[in-house]
Amino acid sequence: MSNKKGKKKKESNEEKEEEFIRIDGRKPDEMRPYKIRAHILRNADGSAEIRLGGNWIIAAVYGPKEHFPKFEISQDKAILNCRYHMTPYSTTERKSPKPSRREIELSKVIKNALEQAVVLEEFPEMSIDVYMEVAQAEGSTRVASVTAAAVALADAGIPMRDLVVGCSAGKVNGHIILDVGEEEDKEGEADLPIAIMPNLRKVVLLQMDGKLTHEEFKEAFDLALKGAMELYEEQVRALTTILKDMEIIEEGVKDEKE
Amino acid sequence: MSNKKGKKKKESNEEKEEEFIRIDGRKPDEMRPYKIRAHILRNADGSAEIRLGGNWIIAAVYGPKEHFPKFEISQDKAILNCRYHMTPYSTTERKSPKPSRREIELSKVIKNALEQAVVLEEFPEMSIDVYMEVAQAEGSTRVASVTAAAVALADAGIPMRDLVVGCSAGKVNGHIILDVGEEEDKEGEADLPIAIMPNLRKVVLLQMDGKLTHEEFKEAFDLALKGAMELYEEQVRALTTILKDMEIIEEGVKDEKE
Amino acid sequence: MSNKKGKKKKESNEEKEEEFIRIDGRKPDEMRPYKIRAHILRNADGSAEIRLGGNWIIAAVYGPKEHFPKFEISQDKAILNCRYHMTPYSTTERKSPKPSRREIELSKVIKNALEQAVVLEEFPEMSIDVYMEVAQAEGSTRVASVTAAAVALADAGIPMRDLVVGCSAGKVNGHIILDVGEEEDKEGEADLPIAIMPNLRKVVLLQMDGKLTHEEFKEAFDLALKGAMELYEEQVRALTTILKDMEIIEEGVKDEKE
Amino acid sequence: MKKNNFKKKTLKEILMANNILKFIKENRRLDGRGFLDYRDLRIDTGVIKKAYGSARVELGDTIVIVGVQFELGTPFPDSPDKGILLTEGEVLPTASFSAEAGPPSEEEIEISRVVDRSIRESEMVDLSRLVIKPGESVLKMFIDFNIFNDDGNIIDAAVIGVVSALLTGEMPDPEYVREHLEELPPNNLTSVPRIPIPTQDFPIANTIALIDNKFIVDPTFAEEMVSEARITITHTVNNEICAIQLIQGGLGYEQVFEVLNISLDKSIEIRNRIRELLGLGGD
Amino acid sequence: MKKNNFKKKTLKEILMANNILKFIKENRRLDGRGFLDYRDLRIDTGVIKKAYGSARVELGDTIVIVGVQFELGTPFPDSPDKGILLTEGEVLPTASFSAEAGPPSEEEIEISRVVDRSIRESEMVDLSRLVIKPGESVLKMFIDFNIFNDDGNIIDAAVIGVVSALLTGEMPDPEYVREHLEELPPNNLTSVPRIPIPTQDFPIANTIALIDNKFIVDPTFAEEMVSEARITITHTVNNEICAIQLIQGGLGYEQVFEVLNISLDKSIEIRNRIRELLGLGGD
Amino acid sequence: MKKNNFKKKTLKEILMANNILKFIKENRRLDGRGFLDYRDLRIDTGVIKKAYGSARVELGDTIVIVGVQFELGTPFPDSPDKGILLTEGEVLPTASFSAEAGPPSEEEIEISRVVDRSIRESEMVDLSRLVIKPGESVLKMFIDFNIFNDDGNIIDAAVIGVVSALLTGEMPDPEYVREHLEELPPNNLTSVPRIPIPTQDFPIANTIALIDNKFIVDPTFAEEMVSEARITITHTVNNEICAIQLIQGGLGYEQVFEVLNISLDKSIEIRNRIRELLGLGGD
Repeated sequence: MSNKKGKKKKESNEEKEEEFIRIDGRKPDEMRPYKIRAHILRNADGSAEIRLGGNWIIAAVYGPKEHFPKFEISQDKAILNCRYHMTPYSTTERKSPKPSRREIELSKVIKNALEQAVVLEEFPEMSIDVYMEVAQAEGSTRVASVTAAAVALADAGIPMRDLVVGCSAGKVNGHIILDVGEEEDKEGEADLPIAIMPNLRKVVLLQMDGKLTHEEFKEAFDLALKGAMELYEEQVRALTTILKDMEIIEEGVKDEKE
Repeated sequence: MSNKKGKKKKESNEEKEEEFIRIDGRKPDEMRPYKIRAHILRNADGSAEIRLGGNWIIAAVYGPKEHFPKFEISQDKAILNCRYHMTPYSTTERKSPKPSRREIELSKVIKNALEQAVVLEEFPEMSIDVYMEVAQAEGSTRVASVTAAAVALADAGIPMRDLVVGCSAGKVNGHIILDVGEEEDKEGEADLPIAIMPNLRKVVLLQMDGKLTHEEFKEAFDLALKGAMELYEEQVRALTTILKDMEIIEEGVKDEKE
Repeated sequence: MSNKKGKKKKESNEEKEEEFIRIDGRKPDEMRPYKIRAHILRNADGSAEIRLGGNWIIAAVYGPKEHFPKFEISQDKAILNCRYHMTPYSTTERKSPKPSRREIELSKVIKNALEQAVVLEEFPEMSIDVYMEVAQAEGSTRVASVTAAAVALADAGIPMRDLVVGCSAGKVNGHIILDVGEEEDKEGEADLPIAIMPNLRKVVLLQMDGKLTHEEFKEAFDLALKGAMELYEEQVRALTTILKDMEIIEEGVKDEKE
Repeated sequence: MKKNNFKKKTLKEILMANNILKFIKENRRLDGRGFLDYRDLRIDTGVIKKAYGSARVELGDTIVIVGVQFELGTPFPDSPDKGILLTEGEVLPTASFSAEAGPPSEEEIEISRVVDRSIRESEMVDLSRLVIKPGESVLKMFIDFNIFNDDGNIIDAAVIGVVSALLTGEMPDPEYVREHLEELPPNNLTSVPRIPIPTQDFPIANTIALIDNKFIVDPTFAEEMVSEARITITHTVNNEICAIQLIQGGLGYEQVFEVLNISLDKSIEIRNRIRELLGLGGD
Repeated sequence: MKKNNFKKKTLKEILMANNILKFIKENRRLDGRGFLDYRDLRIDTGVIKKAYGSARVELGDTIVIVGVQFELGTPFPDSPDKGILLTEGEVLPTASFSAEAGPPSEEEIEISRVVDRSIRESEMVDLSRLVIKPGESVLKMFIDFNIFNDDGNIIDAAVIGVVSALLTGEMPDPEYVREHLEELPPNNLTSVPRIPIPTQDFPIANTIALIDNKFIVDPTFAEEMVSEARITITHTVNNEICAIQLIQGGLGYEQVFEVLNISLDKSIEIRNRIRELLGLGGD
Repeated sequence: MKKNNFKKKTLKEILMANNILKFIKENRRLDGRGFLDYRDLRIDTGVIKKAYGSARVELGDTIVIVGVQFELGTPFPDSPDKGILLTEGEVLPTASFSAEAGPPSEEEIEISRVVDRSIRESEMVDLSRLVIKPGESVLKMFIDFNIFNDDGNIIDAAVIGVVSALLTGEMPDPEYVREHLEELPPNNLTSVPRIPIPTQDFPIANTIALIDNKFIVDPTFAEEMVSEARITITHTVNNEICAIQLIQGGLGYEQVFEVLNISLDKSIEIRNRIRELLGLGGD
């Protein structure tokens, strides 16, 4: 339905950015509303929840802990296990709870992203488990998941070189757009999910499908970076809130002791 | 087909128990014919067979024995493994030999029942395997299976606090009945399988589905207890027979030695 | 299509052997063209490739090497793992890459054949892996596979009591034939795959299906032996070639050193 | 984080378990509740916009999310005039240190089946209203529940979640589907107008644990770890029992009737609490 | 029970294995049989009332139960005018200390396939008589066998069980099914009148083991443990070979013919014994 | 063979890895190549006579075989006017000491999906030409690739193999199938006349590894073992990017553009090399 609108607007580069209105009413460089909350599950060593538009993802971290079975142990660093998983009701058509090939691939690229940040060398022979459960999916779940997972790791007190934060850009009706929604992913011409370590300025997750010229790629990449930096602020906010809560609790504990 | 008969007979509570005739001609509080034989398989450490109406179930016990893999070992008691399994030809429609969710659930509740009776503390770091194979199913297989399994455990010489014996009651056409048959399970209003430790007077398996008032439950529960006590006599008979056989053999051995 | 030709020729036993022409133009006792090459994969410890008519099979050997998991280890000899596997494009209809029951059975009988020849006692607590991948199948793949696997084992320098070489015979339109092709297997009356240790004169793989009289069996068995001895020459040729190559290389190394 | 903290959860649980026993012996509970008190209950419905019905339930620190979805299906041969109801649940690996990813464990299968029986046997959903064409085409209702945090008493929380999702949920109008079967895109019911799910009643499951020979309701994860027996009983609105599962341990004959009475009382209390929270009329 | 008894079965087997070798060297067998003697055979048919055909076979202490069942199915594209025959077997975990629950092992798959080939290649069942509508609808015959106790020579016992179940079994009348296809409840053939299974002949499988270079028939579990080679040969009623499987080890060229001759003799003997036990006319 | 040789491969690799680092620091590669040089490429097409298209590719010591097959299928509901394309790959256990038999590992799934995306997103195959009857019947194209020997850079080799198989392959004539659908034997298209696969363009994937902060193309197995990062970029004939996968490690922001430029150059070079080897007209 957005096609008609989009095609009409294909004009000069400057103009289009101003005028192109996306299927959900967003401007090309506009994120969907988002919110991150840390420390939302009582049992996990660390946890976080992200809402990004209709996406709702819950991440939990267990560990570091002894690794089983023994013969898989890594002598010089911890093993990081990652699972990206969609609940059956997260999609319009019911999803079987059994991991699909897509979920296995995404678990693997997310693991690589987080491995760059976590100081695994501090925990030889241990393992750290990171679980991301998609309660509702609405496009760009993998970058939202890695963003929540990084907050959960920090919440668990796991030493990290930097946070990891993800965002996507894409191309729809000839326009480069930020934070690709579900319809845009299906109907659009390209999808570019990235995740970065924002302070170390490193890309740790990078995928693309569709078609982009090198120029379009640059535009999309820069837009995704911008979006990631915006979400990074939200990560920091969520963690600061928790830290304050903890201080209050700790002070309470001190008061009690004295 | 039993419906017509059943509905006609729905009269006062006292009368109905007298007059209600079940689909297979039984009275409400009548068991199907049954027979238990112990020590029927040569290889197993203990074994037993039960026939209860058309049900035919064979149970075997292996152990106590070393448990593998090592990291699963329990330091303070033996692990009890239980498998309730239906053969492909046990049902009218062929059953895949792969365990169904139903079989997995029943294996679990049967394991819980037997764990209450077996003195697992005597065999730390060991495991005991109990296998129940349903050769033919005709309603109330789970309680028949646990009944056979207890005899097989005793036959294996495994120390037990008490035997375990199971029986079912149910509600068909408004009547509370003992020992629910296959048709009665399908057409009836409720099914109540139980297993008990008859001397310790403990319920160790208790499930229900369908609908029962609290009064009906009490009636059904008492009926099932009565049936279980009847089957317990048969368990004892089967084990005594074996014991006598063994004594004869042992005496034979002694004679030889002398 | 060969049926017409075949039926016409059903005459006296002597004549028929001379005159029966097979579906692919072969004489009854004629092998398809074949070629074995050893040492074709760089990474494997040993490898070989066989082409037999349209069959194309690649075998690789890894080991001897430490066996995992530890509790499966054999104290007195190496464990031989064998996998016979068909690639998805090896058959006219696409084959799922998941091992079928047929592939599991053939892996087992091939393992038994190779176990007779490999001196497993030299490598206690170790394992040796043999992989046979059918890139294209055209009848008699199991005997071609075991033939290639034996060359790969020799190429890996694994000590063997003898080579193992396989060949098939069969019955088509009443004629006993050598080296059964795909169409002949489907349309024919019997299939007899064998594998032997040619110097120790032992049969180590023997299967049959279809129908054969004892006389026909003898004829077919002798024919298969003849075929196997012919392929054995090719095995030796392939290994000698490699040996020569190695010597050249080793001399080269010596020259360099001096 | 210190290294001797690595197994902290497990240790914490063990320490807690000791306390629980001590407390129960003193007729107290660690969190201050009475033996027959439920923890705080919070229900949010409509939390999954993509589902036809959904709910998020917090029972103390136990968190469950439920989603209800519909597909077209073929009825079972022995019930051609009934829709299909499928209930599946998983304890997500986020839920506790002992929960694991992978195929469902026997405990998870048991939980799923007890929840399924509670809903099915109570006849809460009128499955005859899910039929498109008898014997040929029916609506298949998937109820999936996931435990995100397990602080005990999963089954009670899951049943609360499922009934809340069903009471507030919708389904594709079978009438409409029947009339437009040819035109509908294959296996896509999103364009079909929706009607409320035809519910008739709602069941309540109550789990009771036996610790030091005392009965407590709504056990926590730690209380479950030290319980000698645990049983779940489901009641209909008419105070009939529609499902029982002795989950762990054994009970004396008389104790069976004791737990039945406790659970009946509690089922009425919790049913009213749900009505209140969902803004439904009381009885 | 003493703790040093825990691995008793394994030890017993090892001790027995030593004895077997000693005995065989002295031209004896542990149970007193001659090298070419089968153990006692007992056949009960019709033991599973729910199956169309069934048998329970005891060959010494080896116990197998066989059930035959029918469903409607679609023929394979390359044989539109033939019914479908599926033979599957499992060694139940009750059978011996080494049998395991779980997906079939490679040994179990081999056994199933050898039994399947024995039945299939002998053309015992006339599959053309299982057709409802060529290319569209046929009867699918499931033959399932289970080993309840494994004291060796599973394949011979299983083939005896399968042929006994088939010879005494029934099947849904394909004629009737053809005429009432529309009215029949889906996948439910219980109401269909039955006719005998159309069998033409019956195969016999004979397993021969090589121990200390001597051939013995009908090996026990313990004899199998020490055998150098083991081979199964199946013969038709016309003394044709219809299946061979070298299960273990290797044979000299001449030994192949030796085992063929032994198995031919034994196939005639066992076939007659089955006829006798089933009350069929001898040849 | 000496016993200390048993883990020789692993040791060899480790030693090689050390050398690689040393060499790269000295701006050299162990096999003498420049940082931006591909290894020798050899392509044989039509190697699998049973397949509709096939190729065997050697890229240095990496060996891949690709087969393309067709079946009849039903289109996906959301694309009724498109044929189905399925790409699956496995690293066979023959390929290296670390490859394993069994279900595909997460690495194998990733490789398959990257190759699939390279082909799919480039729109190399005109899937609209695979339709028999829109919404009802289409050709299903299976592309299977297997790594027989893994000396690194599997993805580039696999994409070269797939495009070679597609460029030289055939498919059943959909027109003919449409007209003879009733007469065709079920699921057997062998009798159908063939036409070339309708390809429009062909993509090239280039994998670039980062070692000691230097970029190298076409990494060997040993180079992959020591690389800090590895990325695959696929370009269309119009120099558009159609797939990216950061397979391992991380890259600085500027490095992303560096690898994009390298891969564009290399894609043009390799595309021309393929055209040459397959005897197609250059651009």
